[in-house]
Amino acid sequence: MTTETSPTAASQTVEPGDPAAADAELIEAPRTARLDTVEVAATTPEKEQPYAALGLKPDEYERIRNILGRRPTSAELAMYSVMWSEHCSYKSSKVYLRQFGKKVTPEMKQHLMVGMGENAGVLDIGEGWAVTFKIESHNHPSYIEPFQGAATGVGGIVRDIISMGARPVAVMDALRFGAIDHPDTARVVHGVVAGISFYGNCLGLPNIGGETWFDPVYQANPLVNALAVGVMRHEDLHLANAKGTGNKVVLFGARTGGDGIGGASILASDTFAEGGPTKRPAVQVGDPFAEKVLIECCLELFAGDLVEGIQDLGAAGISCATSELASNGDGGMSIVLDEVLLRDPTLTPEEILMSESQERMMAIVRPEKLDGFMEVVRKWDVETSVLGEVTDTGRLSITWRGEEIVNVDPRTVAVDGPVYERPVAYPSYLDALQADTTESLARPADDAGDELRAQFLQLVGSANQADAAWITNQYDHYVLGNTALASPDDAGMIRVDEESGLGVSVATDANGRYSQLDPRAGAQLALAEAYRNVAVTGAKPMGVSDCLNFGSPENPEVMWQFAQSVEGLADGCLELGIPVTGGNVSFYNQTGDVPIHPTPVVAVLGVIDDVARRIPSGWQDDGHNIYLLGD
Amino acid sequence: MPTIVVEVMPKAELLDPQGKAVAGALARTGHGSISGVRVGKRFELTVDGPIDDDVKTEVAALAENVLSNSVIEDVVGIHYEQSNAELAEEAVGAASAHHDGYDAPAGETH
Amino acid sequence: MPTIVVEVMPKAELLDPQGKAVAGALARTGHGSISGVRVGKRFELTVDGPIDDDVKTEVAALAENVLSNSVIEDVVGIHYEQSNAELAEEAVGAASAHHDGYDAPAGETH
Amino acid sequence: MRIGVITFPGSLDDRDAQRAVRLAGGEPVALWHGSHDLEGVDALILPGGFSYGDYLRCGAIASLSPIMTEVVDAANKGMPVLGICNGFQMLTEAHLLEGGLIRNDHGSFICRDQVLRVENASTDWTREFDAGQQITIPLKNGEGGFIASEETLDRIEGEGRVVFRYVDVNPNGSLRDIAGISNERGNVVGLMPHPEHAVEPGFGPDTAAAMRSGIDGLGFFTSVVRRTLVEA
Ligand SMILES: Nc1ncnc2c1ncn2[C@@H]1O[C@H](COP(=O)(O)OP(=O)(O)O)[C@@H](O)[C@H]1O
Repeated sequence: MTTETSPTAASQTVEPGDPAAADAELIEAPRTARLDTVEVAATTPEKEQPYAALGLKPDEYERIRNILGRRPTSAELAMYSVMWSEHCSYKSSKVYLRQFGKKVTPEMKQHLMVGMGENAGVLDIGEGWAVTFKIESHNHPSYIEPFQGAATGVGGIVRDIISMGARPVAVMDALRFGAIDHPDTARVVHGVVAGISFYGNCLGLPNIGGETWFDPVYQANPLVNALAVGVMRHEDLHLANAKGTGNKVVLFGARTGGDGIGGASILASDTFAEGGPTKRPAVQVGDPFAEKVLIECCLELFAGDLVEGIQDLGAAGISCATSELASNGDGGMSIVLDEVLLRDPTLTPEEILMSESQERMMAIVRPEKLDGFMEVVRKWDVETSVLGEVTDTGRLSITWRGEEIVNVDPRTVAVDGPVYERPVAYPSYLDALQADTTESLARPADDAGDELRAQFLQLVGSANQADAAWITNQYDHYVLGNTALASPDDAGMIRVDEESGLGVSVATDANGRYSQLDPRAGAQLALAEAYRNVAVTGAKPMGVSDCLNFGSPENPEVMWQFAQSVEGLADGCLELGIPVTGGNVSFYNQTGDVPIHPTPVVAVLGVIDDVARRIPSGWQDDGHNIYLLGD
Repeated sequence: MPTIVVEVMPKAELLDPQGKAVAGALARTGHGSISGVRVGKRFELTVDGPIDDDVKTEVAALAENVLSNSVIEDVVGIHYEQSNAELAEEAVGAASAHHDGYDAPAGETH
Repeated sequence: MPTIVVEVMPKAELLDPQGKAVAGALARTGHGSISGVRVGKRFELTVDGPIDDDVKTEVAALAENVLSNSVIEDVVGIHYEQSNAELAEEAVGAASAHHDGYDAPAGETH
Repeated sequence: MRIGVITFPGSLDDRDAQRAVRLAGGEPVALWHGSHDLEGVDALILPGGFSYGDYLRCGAIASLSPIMTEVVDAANKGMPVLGICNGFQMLTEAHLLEGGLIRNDHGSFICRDQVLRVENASTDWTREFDAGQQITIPLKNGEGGFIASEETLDRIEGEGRVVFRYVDVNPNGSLRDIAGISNERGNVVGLMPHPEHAVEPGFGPDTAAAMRSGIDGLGFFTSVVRRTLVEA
């Protein structure tokens, strides 16, 4: 899971020295007042808690109190608030996403080794090889700080791939920006492209494709969707679970700092407020070098069979990793939070739990393998600390300075969050929009050669028809030496096996305008286009990952668009016979009340038994014939 | 030609990968006495005319809006070339003011 | 914690594409009064112990050999956190010395 | 013929360099930056990448690695050493080669198929080429602008130590279009473009004949492999 926050937040972020800080009891109080332990919470039910500022609704807060049978401690409140945020809990989308798991035939499951719900889906591509891929959004951070936002977007999706046990082998990026001539667009475009270039190139992952689209609807809400592909041998598959009582819980990678604290919930729950100067929240700064070292370190740990379970840290940081690992495993875990290596020693326990510091991983390690584990992390100069161990208590218990500050059933944090069936409404504007066809446009006069010429030039001069080379030239597509196709081809292609030539091909597509007119058909058209782009390279499409970018789920018209899109996509996949293996939902993409066009970005991955037989999109030789297929 | 120096550092609360890498290298090569490193930028601007108040206002704005990115960086110093007499005066003033090690290393003016 | 600042600039006679790019951007956005920009680095080193002569010698060597590459860069300043009295004294001394705009902008010590 | 390829933290093209050695008929030996052991190799490659994130200065932190002591020693004794991109930057930081590499004049990372002219075909790494020959290999860097003082430039030009020059496009603002240079003896060569990405048909630069079929980079590796075979 990567970190996704909404820019809004801005106005709610508490900065040191800010008078607002006085209200933000959760963040400030522990520095001065006594620790809010489980014991204290049990005896002070009346204490007022800033749940609303953390993005929780009154009934959600009530529910937490019911689950615990007392009020939550401030640390527990921090955990629930981030984990129950839209971004982490999928509370508005869950009821729809289930279709992806239901509308499947046995044939579609044939090659599916890991389906939805894990960090990324895994497909069996034969010859003992498996491939994992996923696309994820980093939209809001990329508007606030385009370079770091986009960079950390790449970093986050790559960690998802590593946590499956795979070696990342390629990245792609699907981008949407505002009007090309808007004064702010240059800031966003160049920052985003430079950030992706910096992080991806520095990680040594070839960029094999993507999309670039300009439309004023994305002006204050650009879309930065990053995709990563990884490969592994079947036996290297790892899952995020904490099994085996007594096994150690180990945090390794970068130190924990005050990055994007509260981002996942305070920030992701609201929409971007208009007017007034934007006060900017703390952003995460990416360190691709640290991530590159982490990749090599993890692969060596996997090769040495030194980890039982592993999870990347993204949004909701340690809150997410501990509660998810525990929920997916034996259910119990005890953590000594003081053991977390800090970059900033003044962090409070709540902040440590919520920090979104990048380039961190959490592993479950057998005690007898801990020495071996430590040897590998030392070789790679990766800082590591043992936080605690797996227990059979069914509780996630976290202590700080010797006192218990969290004692929860981890499933209530990570799995059984709220689920909403939000109201849907057919958009009031839609019939008029659909009726407004080209029929009503004036026809050129018979002698309108000049007019047609001007229109033609306008069309070919459009930013959306332009060559993307100025972007793709900033991306390394040679590194690793296995790139069989990349820009300007319709799909990227990577050789997986250097002996046999076995490879995979990936394309991403979406068209927000089609989706605005008809979200169901729009999603299917995106799927069909990505499917075709993979098929024309000579590869056989095998699976789908999707990133669903929409406005606010609290807007019934947006929710209708979402419902239509998911249904369209699920039906389309059923028809084509390929499963959705995973993906990501990004809501609250809007400026004020105006949502973006629904933009379901669909990635299709296909397999080819020998990349030498790939078909590029360019002319290869003189004298070839040209055929048009289809109608 | 008159020179203005603008100093920009990564915000203290954010990760500074560069500083971290340099600190690591120093530690590995036996310079254990250096416990932390942060790396920022130092701009030298040359101006054609004299450094009057207009120029100072302009540079202060540039420093905030162009030379630094306020989301992730702080302008920690702007030094105008001054007459030596002014310099001396300022330093004497500074001598009686409080100096904070991190925010304003010796000799910083803002 | 005691802080030491090391300032490094690209050699005056060599290209500085970064500085050129900033200067170009300033000129395009109507800041014609800035005629030149050079971009260098500013390191803040924190040391655990006091800044004694050993530390100073060590840092001076680090500045030359690690923090800068003498083929393409110059160390233009090393500032140790000093007592305010020292600061004042130095500034008074500087007031009687020659100041060259480029090599040592106001407040620089080496 | 054993050619060591050194992996530094942040090296990216190390496995590509190993593949290139293999395709050239040599035996690649993976070496680790933290060791002091060259494992008896006959030649060395410092591969491309972003060692230590390219923080501080490109190649600077890596040039302080333990193994660099042995690299400098071996280079001074005449062992063929090739620095590709980040490896070239390390060689300048270690003062085995003159000048320095700075940010591209246009400020962006650039990845392109680059035409080079081989100016000196008598170094250990260019023997298989002809002087004046044009080759196309990928270039990908953010900080590839070669700079040195006028005096240094005149000197290395005069001594025939400019080994490669950019043709058609100067992609990064390098002075005098210099893409790569050598030491006086001709055993140490550094260049910004990537020969190891142009060694295998299907994965190299486009050529007039077919897409991605360029293998002009192979000559770098066969130059060393064949010479040592002859000597052996
Ligand atoms: N942001 C991007 N990142 C990587 N590749 C991109 C990006 N934008 C466009 N491309 C690549 O540029 C090429 C042309 O893109 P596009 O114009 O969208 O193609 P088409 O119109 O054929 O779908 C494709 O190979 C695509 O993968």
